[in-house]
Amino acid sequence: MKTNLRVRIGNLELKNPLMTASGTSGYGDELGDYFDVSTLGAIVSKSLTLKPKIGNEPPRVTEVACGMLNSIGLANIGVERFISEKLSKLKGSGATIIANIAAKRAEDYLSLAEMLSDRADIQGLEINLSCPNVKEGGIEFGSDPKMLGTITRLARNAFPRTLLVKLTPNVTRISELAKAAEGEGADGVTVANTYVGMAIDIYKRAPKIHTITGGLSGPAIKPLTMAKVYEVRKSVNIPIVASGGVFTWQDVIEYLIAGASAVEIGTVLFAKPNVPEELLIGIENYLSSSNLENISELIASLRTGIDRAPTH
Amino acid sequence: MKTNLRVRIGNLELKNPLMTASGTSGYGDELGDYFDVSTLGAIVSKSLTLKPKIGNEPPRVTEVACGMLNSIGLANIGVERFISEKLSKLKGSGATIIANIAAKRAEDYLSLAEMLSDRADIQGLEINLSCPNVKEGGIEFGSDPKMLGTITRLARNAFPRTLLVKLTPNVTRISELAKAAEGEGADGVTVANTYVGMAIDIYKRAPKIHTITGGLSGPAIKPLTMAKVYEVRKSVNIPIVASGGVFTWQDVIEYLIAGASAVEIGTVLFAKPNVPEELLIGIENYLSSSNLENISELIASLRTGIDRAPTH
Amino acid sequence: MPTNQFLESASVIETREVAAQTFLTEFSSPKIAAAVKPGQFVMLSFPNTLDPLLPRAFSVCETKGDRVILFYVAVGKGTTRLSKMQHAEKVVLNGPLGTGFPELSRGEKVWIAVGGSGAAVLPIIISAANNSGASPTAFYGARTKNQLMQFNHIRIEFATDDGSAGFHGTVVELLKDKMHDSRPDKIFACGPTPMLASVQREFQDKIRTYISVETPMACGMGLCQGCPVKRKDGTGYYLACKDGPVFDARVIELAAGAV
Amino acid sequence: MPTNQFLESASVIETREVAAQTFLTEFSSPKIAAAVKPGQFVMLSFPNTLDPLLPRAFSVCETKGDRVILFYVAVGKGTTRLSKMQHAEKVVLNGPLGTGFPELSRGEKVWIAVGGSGAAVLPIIISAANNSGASPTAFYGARTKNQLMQFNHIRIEFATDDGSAGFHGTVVELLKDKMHDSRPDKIFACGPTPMLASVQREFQDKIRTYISVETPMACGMGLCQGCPVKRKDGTGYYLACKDGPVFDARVIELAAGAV
Ligand SMILES: Cc1cc2nc3c(=O)[nH]c(=O)nc-3n(C[C@H](O)[C@H](O)[C@H](O)COP(=O)(O)OP(=O)(O)OC[C@H]3O[C@@H](n4cnc5c(N)ncnc54)[C@H](O)[C@@H]3O)c2cc1C
Ligand SMILES: Cc1cc2nc3c(=O)[nH]c(=O)nc-3n(C[C@H](O)[C@H](O)[C@H](O)COP(=O)(O)OP(=O)(O)OC[C@H]3O[C@@H](n4cnc5c(N)ncnc54)[C@H](O)[C@@H]3O)c2cc1C
Ligand SMILES: Cc1cc2nc3c(=O)[nH]c(=O)nc-3n(C[C@H](O)[C@H](O)[C@H](O)COP(=O)(O)O)c2cc1C
Ligand SMILES: Cc1cc2nc3c(=O)[nH]c(=O)nc-3n(C[C@H](O)[C@H](O)[C@H](O)COP(=O)(O)O)c2cc1C
Ligand code: FES
Ligand code: FES
Repeated sequence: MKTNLRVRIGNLELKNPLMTASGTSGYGDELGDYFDVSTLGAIVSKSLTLKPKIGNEPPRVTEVACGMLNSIGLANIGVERFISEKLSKLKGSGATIIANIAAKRAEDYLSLAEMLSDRADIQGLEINLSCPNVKEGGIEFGSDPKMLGTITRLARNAFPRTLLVKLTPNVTRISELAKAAEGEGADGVTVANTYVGMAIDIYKRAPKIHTITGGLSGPAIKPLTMAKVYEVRKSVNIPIVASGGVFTWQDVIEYLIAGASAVEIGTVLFAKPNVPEELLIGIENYLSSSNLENISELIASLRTGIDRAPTH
Repeated sequence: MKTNLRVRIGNLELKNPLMTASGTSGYGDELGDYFDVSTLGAIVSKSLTLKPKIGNEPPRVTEVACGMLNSIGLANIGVERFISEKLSKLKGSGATIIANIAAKRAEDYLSLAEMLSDRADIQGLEINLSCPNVKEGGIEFGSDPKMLGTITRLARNAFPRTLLVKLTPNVTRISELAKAAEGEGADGVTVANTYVGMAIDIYKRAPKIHTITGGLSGPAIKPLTMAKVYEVRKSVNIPIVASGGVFTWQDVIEYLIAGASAVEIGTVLFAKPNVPEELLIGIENYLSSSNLENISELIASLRTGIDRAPTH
Repeated sequence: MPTNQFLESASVIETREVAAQTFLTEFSSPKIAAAVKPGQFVMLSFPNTLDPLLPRAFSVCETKGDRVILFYVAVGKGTTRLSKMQHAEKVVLNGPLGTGFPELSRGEKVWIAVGGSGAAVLPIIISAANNSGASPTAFYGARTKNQLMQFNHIRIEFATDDGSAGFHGTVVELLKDKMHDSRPDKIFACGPTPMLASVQREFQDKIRTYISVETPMACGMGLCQGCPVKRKDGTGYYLACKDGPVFDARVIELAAGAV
Repeated sequence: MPTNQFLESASVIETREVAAQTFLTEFSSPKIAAAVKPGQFVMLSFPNTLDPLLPRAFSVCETKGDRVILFYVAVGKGTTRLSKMQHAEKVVLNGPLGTGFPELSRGEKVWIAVGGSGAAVLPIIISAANNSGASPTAFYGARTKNQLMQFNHIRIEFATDDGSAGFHGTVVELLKDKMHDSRPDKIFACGPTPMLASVQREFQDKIRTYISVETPMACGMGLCQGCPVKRKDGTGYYLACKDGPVFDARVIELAAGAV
């Protein structure tokens, strides 16, 4: 049986639901050494800022149980060098490209969206409002539905193609953020960025990450983000891109069932840069052995059956 | 070198910072088969309600990466049977006893606190406002500083000995809850309960936990709760009891450095019911090899040195 | 406090594949070996790793002197890992746990029906039954022949869904078939939930029937309240790990395909 | 796209303990063995477990035909686990990665100073140096004798802090001592950060000095930006995994005990 893996987010049709997660695949250059990046649904760039950023002081990464903490500080080459140095090579590899942007002022999001709107080879824009590492450019915008709405509107007006808003999970009710994004015209929401976490070197009695706290990613966060995808699915109608702890094809299927239309893979690439190959095979096998021709039949197909509210 | 492990929370002096976490050691009966429970700082009971509760339908537990989800639904024998059937046996074992209580109405917290205040062998009360499984009795009270304050005040007026308020981590800013508890006279805050999580059986396309979402515990949450302990430490002056993912003595030390005065151990007991023995040895060895005579020197001793805020 | 539960660091003696994806592992675990009764189980955990995190439940299959033998089907990461453990590697065993099958008395006729990983309980029941002078008969069902295993010295009547070995049909059909000629005093059953439900339905009103249930467990010792089994009288739940895993078939309601 | 980086499932041939807590493991890993240059590294990950989760960085110590040999000190869970792996068990190696030591030309005199796990790079540098007709001398420092290992066929001058073997003092003091008699064209150094800092301080202005740094790494291949090394010119950071791990000592600032 031939299965159809195509999914649509706004006007963009992805050949399959696998995307890379921003900041975990650079600008796509290196992954080409390990597999054919044109087989992905899309590649999402490292968060781009107006000016290049050198990023935070080391240490920037540390391993914790089933996850890692990072505080990169948005180190990136800036939007201009991305366009001039990286884009055409990436395009040449056949990849579908989504640019992720971050800024510390609302008007900078607008400038970034405008600069990228001219480049038709940038098929989507993902707004990072949720990076927990960078005070003003991250958590502050992303945890306030109003600010999030404002920036979504600015980007929406400037960028004609697919617009994703990436949400922070470090809030009481993520669905309120999702509704704000939907209300201002986002084509989809990415659920979610990393969780604020911390680890201490008990011999130095010092934080293991220079900025004291960092963002937790990896399998540890999968159940948390799964619950958030499910929460958001019940409150908005636009597609959800899930991001958090995908390591196996089973994880991809789990997110689709919970309500995601596509899935970003991040931390797993560090250990298995060619993982998309095995994920795609796994997804296809699962669909055919479940007699599903179309991946859309799987999306949000959770059977909750009877009323499962607590009984007390 | 003889080290002093004593810590104080309100008027209660614990012989060391190790407590069991509510709901992970029953009423203390079973643990006695594996080690001497009088060696613990304290035993915290399963959450007690006014009437017995049968709890949620199965499945109630499932394993996830470095953690587990549970949705027990506060199954417990009720406060009266706890007092009549369990208390004297527990007391006989030499344990220091803290009763954990939960309810779905504010006035029930008051009744529970009153019933337990008469029993001097209950040396502390921990208020569970944060169980994510039970709609009204859990997350609703616990995520609203006002409701939390009201209940803290009721319990404070009724219960003369040590009063702990256990916070939910499923909020944007846990320190606001901690401040509310402190403001109404809590002797300490427990940081924190479990995180809302979800897992799906991809073959049945059904939730792995009957109530769809459950509470995530275990090592997966340790970096998250560590960051919250650190956040709370900066905003209140009362002692913090850390609860989340402690598996090794290193984890205990890490929480103390981050700012906790005591630490609850939960999920680890399922795999290693005698783990307190090795934790105590590890803590003592660490202290003596660090030339610390008194465990209080360790508490909140994180060296953050230079300004570690993100650089841009 | 006197206790008959132990937390033992047990070293692997050997592992053998005995049927499709099915293994026997022998451990040195003297305290548990001495104390365990038929139908009781151990919680097995892997030291020095967080993956898997929680202990896994296994019925004790057999004891030999100081040794505890487990019989299991490699279905997930714990059992797969176990099946690859080499001589002298260590696990931690917590047990014996739970309430097992009732003791048998001299002359009592017991039929033991097992399926899948439930076959684990056969050897230990048979040897206890023989010791007490009872008269056990073993029935063992599977989908197909290569999932079955022959335990040493035990006469077993097999049943396969596809007829590739023994009786052509389910183990419950085999029991019903045998009932035409004779009738046991008790039935013990251990296996997948649908099989247990069928045993319960067919025999609970006629013969004293005991079934050993499997529910997800986090602790195995009553700490977590994670293993409820519905009481038939509607008053709530038993705990599989303390009140069970073996129950009189008349007192519980099996989950309707829910787990 | 042509590539000279490979992701290979590599099976363990054997592991030997060669000094205190120090091991050599030999893998079958033909593609990496054929491509690796001195100072380059591999990222090693354990399949089928989430603990450890991230790959670990190891300099390639030596190659023998199809084989890649790693030399490491068991300091944490990854290295401890590796040290217990048995013949035929598999890991995944990603490499060769990074920018290694510069190629040497005929007749060039190079002094190689190593300490701790940095000794890993000795054999591969020496054999490349010999192949190109350069003239290498090896210096190896440790706190005490039982932390040192003797690599086959390599003449090494040892230094120990406690004087229990070779020169009594640090490897840097030993180098300074030797400088009275002779002077190399280049210095290569690999070891703990304080040792590298001392090498940098003493020699960077006199001799072309190359140091191989260790920073925490998540990916090892430029994906994560997790491995910054401060540029001396104040314009930001290099990435240890792509621009390094080997750097001209003059261009970087070593973390002041921060890591
Ligand atoms: C009292 C008791 C005794 C048991 N005795 C045996 C025995 O003797 N031999 C044997 O092979 N198995 C036995 N089991 C089942 C065994 O515990 C599970 O198969 C085992 O936990 C699976 O672990 P895993 O890591 O390999 O699988 P996982 O990776 O954890 O899961 C694999 C699959 O098994 C399911 N599963 C996990 N745990 C359980 C569980 N406790 N019950 C039912 N399904 C589960 C999961 O949902 C999943 O579908 C027993 C279970 C109980 C409760
Ligand atoms: C380019 C490079 C080459 C290396 N080559 C070798 C080698 O040939 N032989 C060898 O023995 N080691 C080498 N290392 C160091 C090695 O990667 C770490 O010792 C290893 O990651 C520790 O893993 P673990 O799981 O055993 O320790 P963990 O449990 O992860 O940590 C143990 C301790 O080591 C520290 N640590 C962890 N990772 C690193 C790291 N990357 N750098 C410094 N400290 C770390 C931790 O903070 C902790 O204190 C190299 C590192 C790099 C970056
Ligand atoms: C090292 C690292 C760098 C990251 N950088 C960014 C970033 O620049 N912009 C962004 O939106 N998300 C960033 N993220 C978050 C990831 O895109 C992803 O949402 C998150 O890691 C959860 O997915 P995972 O568990 O699959 O890694 C980063 C994550 C990691 C681990
Ligand atoms: C099975 C289970 C039951 C729990 N029941 C309760 C409870 O009744 N009351 C409560 O306040 N917390 C309860 N908790 C939360 C724990 O007390 C603890 O705060 C949490 O599990 C985090 O710690 P851990 O990671 O060490 O388990 C429960 C946790 C588990 C795993
Ligand atoms: S498994 Fe924990 S109470 Fe039964
Ligand atoms: S380790 Fe990831 S970029 Fe260097």
